[in-house]
Formats: sequence, C-alpha cells, structure tokens
Amino acid sequence: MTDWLWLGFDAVQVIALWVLGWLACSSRDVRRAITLFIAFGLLLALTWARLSAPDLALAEAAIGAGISGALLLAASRDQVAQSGPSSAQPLILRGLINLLSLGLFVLLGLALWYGIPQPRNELMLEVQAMLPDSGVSNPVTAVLLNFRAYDTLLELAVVLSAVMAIVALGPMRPTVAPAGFLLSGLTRWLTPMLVTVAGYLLWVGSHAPGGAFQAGAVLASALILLLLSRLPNQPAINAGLLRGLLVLGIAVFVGVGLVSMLFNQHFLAYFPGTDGGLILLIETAATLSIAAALTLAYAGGHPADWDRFENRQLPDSAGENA
Amino acid sequence: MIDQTLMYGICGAGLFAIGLRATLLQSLLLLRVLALNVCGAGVFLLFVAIAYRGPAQAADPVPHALVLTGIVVAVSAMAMAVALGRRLSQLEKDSG
Amino acid sequence: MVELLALISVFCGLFFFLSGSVGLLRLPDLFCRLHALAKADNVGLALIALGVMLIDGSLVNALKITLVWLLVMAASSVSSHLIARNALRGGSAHD
Amino acid sequence: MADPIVWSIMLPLLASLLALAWPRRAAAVALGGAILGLLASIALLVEIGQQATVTHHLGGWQPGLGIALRADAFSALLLVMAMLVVTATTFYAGSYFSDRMQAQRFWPLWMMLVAAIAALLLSGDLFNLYVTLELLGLSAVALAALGNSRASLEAAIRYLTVGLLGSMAFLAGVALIYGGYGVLDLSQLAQQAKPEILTLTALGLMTSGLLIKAALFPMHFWLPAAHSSAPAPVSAALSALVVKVSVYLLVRLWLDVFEPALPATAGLLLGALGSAAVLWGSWQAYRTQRLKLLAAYSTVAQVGYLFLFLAVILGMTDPALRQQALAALLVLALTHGFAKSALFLCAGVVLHRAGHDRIPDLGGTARALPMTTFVIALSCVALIGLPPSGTFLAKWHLISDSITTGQWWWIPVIMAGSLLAAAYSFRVLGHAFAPGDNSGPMVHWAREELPALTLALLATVVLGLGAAGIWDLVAASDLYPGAAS
Repeated sequence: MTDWLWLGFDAVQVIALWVLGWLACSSRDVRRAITLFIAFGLLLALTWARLSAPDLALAEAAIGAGISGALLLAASRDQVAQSGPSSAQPLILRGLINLLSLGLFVLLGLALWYGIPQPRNELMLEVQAMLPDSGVSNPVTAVLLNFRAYDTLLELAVVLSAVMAIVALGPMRPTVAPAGFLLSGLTRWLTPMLVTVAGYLLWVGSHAPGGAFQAGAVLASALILLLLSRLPNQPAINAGLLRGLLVLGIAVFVGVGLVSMLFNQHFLAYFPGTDGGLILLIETAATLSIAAALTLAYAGGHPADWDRFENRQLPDSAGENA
Repeated sequence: MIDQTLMYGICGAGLFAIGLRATLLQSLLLLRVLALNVCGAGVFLLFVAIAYRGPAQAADPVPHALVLTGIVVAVSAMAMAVALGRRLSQLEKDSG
Repeated sequence: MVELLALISVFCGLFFFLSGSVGLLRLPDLFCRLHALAKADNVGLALIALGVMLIDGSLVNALKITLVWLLVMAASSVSSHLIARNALRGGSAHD
Repeated sequence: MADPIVWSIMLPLLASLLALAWPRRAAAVALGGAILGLLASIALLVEIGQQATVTHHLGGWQPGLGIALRADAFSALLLVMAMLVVTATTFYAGSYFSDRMQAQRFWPLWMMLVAAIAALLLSGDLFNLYVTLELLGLSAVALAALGNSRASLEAAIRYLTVGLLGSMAFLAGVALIYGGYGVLDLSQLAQQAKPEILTLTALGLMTSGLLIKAALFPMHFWLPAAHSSAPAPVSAALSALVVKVSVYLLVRLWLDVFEPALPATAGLLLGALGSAAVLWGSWQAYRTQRLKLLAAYSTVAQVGYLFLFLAVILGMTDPALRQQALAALLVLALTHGFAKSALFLCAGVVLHRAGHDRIPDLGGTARALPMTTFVIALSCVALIGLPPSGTFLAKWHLISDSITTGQWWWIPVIMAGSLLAAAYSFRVLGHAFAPGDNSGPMVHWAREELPALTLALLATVVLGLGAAGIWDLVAASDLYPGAAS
C-alpha cells in the first residue's frame, strides 16, 4: 500500500518537475520564467528531501531557490529587454536542436537502464569505514571538508572569482525606494534570528544536515535584507574589511592545508584529534566568505568606497608604475 | 536496480535535455542562464538518483557532496552572467 | 483517534490551499488574488502544521513547527504588503 | 614540505588572495606569484626527471576516497610552459594597463587563472577536474570582460554561456561514470574502463563538453570574438593556455583513461574535425583584416593539428611509438603556446602605439617598432612550421606517422594548412614592412617587447634545438598504467 502511494508521489513529482522545467525554459517573458524557476527550485528541494538528501534540500532551498531567485528578480529589473523574439534561429537549426536534445535524452535513458544494473557501493562503504577518523559524524560534511576537502577549496575559489568579476564590472545597484516601516520592522526582528540560524546550521553540520554553505546562504539573506531595507544608522560598508572577508575562507583553508603538509606530509591532512576543530574553523571562515560573496553577488557590483580605497593609494602606485 | 534511481535518473535526463534545448534556442541572456540552471538541475538529479539506496538505507554521501559543490558553482556562474548582462545593458543604454 | 483528527486537519488544510490556488488563478485583479492567497495559505498551513504536530506527538517538534508557521506568516504578510504597495504606486494592478 | 606539485597550485592561489586583499601592491604580488609558481613547476619537472611520475594524496587519504594530484612529463612540461608564458606576460602586463583601476582588478583574477590552469593540469580526479574546469572558465571570462566595451562584454557573455554548457555536458558524463563504476579517481578508472553503452555515452558527453571548450571546428564560433576583444595579456593566456588545457584533458581521457573503451572510428572522426579546423581557421586568418583576429583564427587552426595527432596516435598499436608521437604532439602544443602568446603581446604593442590593429594599415610598423616586428616574424616562423621551430619537428613527425599508420589522407591537409599559414604570415609582414613615415630605435618599449621576444625565442630556437629532452622525458613516464595494456 505505502509502496504504491510512494510510487504515485514519485510519478507526480517527476511530471511536475518536467512541466515546471519546461515552462520555465520555454517562456519568453522574463518575469514569468523567473517565477516558474523559483517554484522549480522549491520542488527540487522537495525532491532532494524525498531522495534522502537533506543536506541538499537545505542548500537548494537557501541557495538554489532563495538566493538565485532574489538575484534573478533583481536582474530582471535591470535588463532592457523583458521578452525575447519568438524565434531567433532558422527552422532547420531549431529542428536540429530538438533532435539533438531528444537524442541525448534517449541515450542517457538507455545508459541508465543498461549501464547501472546495481548500485556501486565501494566508495560509500569506504566513507562509512573511515567516518570515525574524519572528525565529524555527518558523512556529507566528512566528504566535503575532509576526504574531498580540496574540491571545496577550489569551489570557494570559484565563488571568489565570480565575485571578483562582478566587482570589476561596476558599482552596486542602487536601492529603489526606502523600505516602508513594515519591512524595516521585519528586518529588525528577523536579522538576529537569521544570524542565529546561520550559526546553528554551521555548528550542527558536523553531525546533522547543515554546514558552511547553507549557513553562508542564510547569513547572506540576512545581509541582503539589511541592504534592501536600509535601516537608519546602518554602518557603511568598509571596503578593506570586505576584501578581508572575501579572502578569509580560502586563506584559512590553504593555511591549514600548508601547515598540515609541513607536519603530516600531505596537504590538508589534519592532525589526529584536532580534525573536528579544524573543520569547524575552516567552515566558520568559509561561512563568512560565502555570506560576503553572495551578498555582493546580489548587490551586483562593488560598494561605494571600494574605489576610494584604491584611489587613496593612487600616488604611490603611480610612482611604482613609472 | 532500485526503481526510484531509474525513475528520477530519467527525470534528470529529461531535465538535462529540456535545459540544453532551451539554452540553444533562447536568445535573451537571462532566459538562457535560467535554462542552463535547469540543465544543471537535471545533472544534479542524476547524481542524487544514483546515490539513492531505498528508504531503509542511508544514501551514498559522495554524490551529495558533489552536488552541493555543483549548486554553489552554478549560483556563482549565474551571478556572474547576470552581472555581465547588467553591465552590457548599461553600456547599450549609454550609447543610445 | 488522534490520527483521525490529524488526518481531518491535514485535509482541511489542503482544501484551503486548493481554494487559495483557485483564487490565484480565477480572481480578477492583483489585490483580490493576494487576499485569497494570503488568507488561504496561512490558514491552510496552520491546519497542516496542526495535523503534523498531532501525528508527531513530541512537544519540542511542535514548538519548532509553530515557529515555522509564525515565520511564514510574518514573511507572507510583509511580502503581500510590499507587493500591494508596489502595485498601488506603479499602478499595474490589473495585469 | 617540498612538494612542488602542491606549491605549483597554491602559490598562484595565495598570490591571488594577497593581490585582492592588498590592492596597493597587487602588481608586485602577482609578479612574485608568477615567478614562484614557475620555480615550483620547474622543481616538479626535475622531480619527474628523476622518478617519472609524481603523485600526492591530498589529505593523506587513499585515492578513491580522497583526491590525488598526479603529474607526468606531459602535464609537467605543459605546466612549465604555462608558467613561463604567465611570467613573461605578467612582466608585460605591469606596464600594459593605463587605467590603474582596471589593473588592480586584473591582478587577482590573473593569478586565479594561473592557479586554475595548474590545478587542471595536475588533477587526477574526474569530479575535481570539473571544478577546475569551472574555475578556469569563470576566471577566463572575468578577464575577457575586463575590456569593458560592448564588444568584449558580448563576447564574454557568449564565452560564459558556451563554457557553462560545456561544463554541464562534462558533469553529466561524470555522473554516469560514477553511477556505472562507483569511482572518480582516474587511475582506478583506467583499470576498469570497459566498452559499454554507459561508458560511451559518458565519454561522448565529456568529449563534447571539452571540444566546446577547446574550440574545435565547428564549435569554435565563440573563440575569435572572445580572444580578440580581451586585453592583450588576457588574449595571450586565453589563446596559448586556456584552450590548450582543454585539449590536454581530452588527450588524457582518451589515451590514458578510456582507451580500451574507445570505438575504432572515434579517432578518425576527431581527425576529420581537426582537418576542417586547420583549413577553415587558416583560411579565415588569411582573410581577416585585424591582427588580433588573425591570431585568434590561427589558434582555431593550431588546435586542429593537435586533433590530427590524436587521430594518428589512436591508429598506432606499439606503445613506444605512441609515446614518441605523444611527445611530438606536446612539442607542437608547447611551441604554439609560446608563439601565440608572443604574437598576442605584440598585437597589444601595435594596438597601443598605432591605435588600431588593422592589417592593411600596418605600413611603417617595421620601422617604428622594429623589435615588435621581429618578434611577430619569429612567431610566424613557429606558426608556419619553418625550421628551427618546434612546429617543424612536430609536423615532420605528424607526416611520417600518418604514413606509417596508413592515414595518408591527413598529409594534404597539413600541407595546405602550412601553405595558408605562410600566406597569412607574409600578408602581415608584407604590410608591416611597407614604407611608413616615422622610425624608432630597435627596442622601444623594453618592458613589453622583451617578454614577447623571450617567448618567441623559446618557441623557435630553444624548443627546436632542445626538443630531444622532451622525447626522453615523455617516453619514460606512464601515469596511468593499466590503460595501455
């Protein structure tokens, strides 16, 4: 009985994902596409929860649907064109593209059908066997910050390069209108709560779903709310501090890696016994960096005194260049 | 093989194809970026479906970690595309 | 008995969600739609939350679920307000 | 502590962080990072000279559970080439940017690109390779957008979306491989790879993703605009290095990891695309009116030669002969890296001094900028494949290997490509030597011309005369045993 119920649920889920994905992709109206995409993201979060991936469900809800939805909605305000031409490509090309996509779908389906007769458990068993040595008890965190920590280090570098690109492109987008008392009231009330939740997610990541990325996204949403509501006596953003925050996550990560290489021969081989603490240290720094990065990504450019900070140094660097 | 793996795996393949098609067909940057993200979601679903081991057993954590990495990378790329598009439309506005 | 109550509560909640969605699709302008959506969703969520609490039976989790419900209420009322205010100023209430 | 394989990645990464946090000294930091990175890569090469391959288990975990960094002569030589190009270009860029704000935004991204190149060349894990591909793609797009004009932004956007599509295809392949084999480590995969529908689909997806990034004809459409509208130092790195590491990865996957799973015709297909790239790229380079576009189209053609090599190597059965042909492929890649970066740096000098890079209006350049013109001529020698450049050796090898493997049909393509390369080179030089009004001293802009000269000399003289060592190094190292047997 429950099996059939689950199967029905799965079928509805799959079809809903396809329909929403198709609608979000084929819409020519930007706003509509974005709204559908956010709904798609939430449905995806539900799917992760269904497939016993709670870490991903949290991350998808916070990052995939939340932050990127906010980002896209803000962007839809900037863009000149709100809807596209009905057909940009000639008919033959469109036919080819349809054929290619359909062919790939069939091929992928066949590969799944014939290629994966039973699940391959080797790596999973290895992770389970080594989990006690990893310093944390949430296996996903163990993979992310211990076994495959190098991936995470490079991922932070990816985030940083995207932010550097955004910052290089121009100033932050200005806030549209001062927020009403309701929004600022909510912000006042919500910000401390969001910061607490971020701290909790960071802490709980060692033994339950959560971790630096989810925490960073929640912290970023608090910062974005602050940006949007522009409370009175809100301190200005200090560019030097911001640069430091952006760099902090990778710097701590690489620092720990190099020190451990000095003593243990291998890059990022944590000292036995201290690994839990080191992971928490790295995650804390990463959370701050991710929050700063996502906030800047939402703001869409560099803050006002980013340039002034550079300008102040102008006479010096001019001498250096001559 | 577990039914759900195949079912959601094929769902992922479908999303990949839908996203790919739309990426190639759409002409507006934002819509194209959106399509790329649907395409990415399909690949992530492929990973998570492969990791699933039924309701009684814990899933394989490795693909979950990989997908978490992928989600963050996808958001970074999206943010960058949006910023590029914004700068371009500013330049277009300035030059009339 | 408790399970039956929970089931009834969840189904009532689902009914409210359904009517909210129908309202979103059928009502003529933005303000009516907002009205339908906010009311129906808040009550619907409350009923479903109640049902889940009854099934779960633990006090700690019940508190957590209540907190979730309160947060959703706050967020949805503020966002409805913002959308309505924006529409009033921009005058695009009828698209 | 002395693990050059780790330092080669971490030093540029640290330089990037420091350049971002300390914008005042960003130029000096970047130069330091480039030089230290070069030293680390040379140390790695020395280590490989002693023990053939180097492996570093990150985190101390067994590969499989953890990620391993791996290097052999092939990757290490490419890395040294990349670091040499980067160091020379860093010197050059120090005086290239007139807008200081732009310069300060350039340095951290530049070092990030270097770290990404090193990370990609040294990674031994399939998913980690995906992350490095994204890091490389995003930092390259960010640098390409620094031109901040409409043309460069449009090119950067196309570059970004095309690159992301490529990464997605690659990642889908990785997902299938993980589902079918349950491993991500390349050496474990090399021992298990079987020709099944799953492996073939996955390999097809990864290959198409990489072909987009490597800009093989007909997926080259994004390259000319992106490479020609970026600032000169960026163009140099994009054309000489970024495209090349995608080819590297493709060669690695095809020859070392998935060789047993390959269908026999796959090599011929890639060879056919490669020939089309050689002919089309060279023809477009001949027809174009701008020097930077010429250089970009010539990259399309040169990538084509690398795929001709791949086709020929796949037609061989003797592992010793294969390693020799691989060494020849490597020599071609190295020479092109040096020559193309030198050419782009010179195009930057011309663009700065003349205010344009239209080929028909280059008259008088030879008198006004003698050293720049000399360097352009040297890089043309390498692009055509005249002796003593490394390209000459490589093409000679390619032709003789085509004959021994019975794939004689590539030979006319190679000939026609070289002829077209000669035609577009002489077209540029002919215009440059046309009479003009002003003349200048031999070396006018030392900080910009000397790095370019160094690179061009490396391409023509050093590689041409010292290539024997490369053959010995490559013949000695076999990074993924199990695949060839």
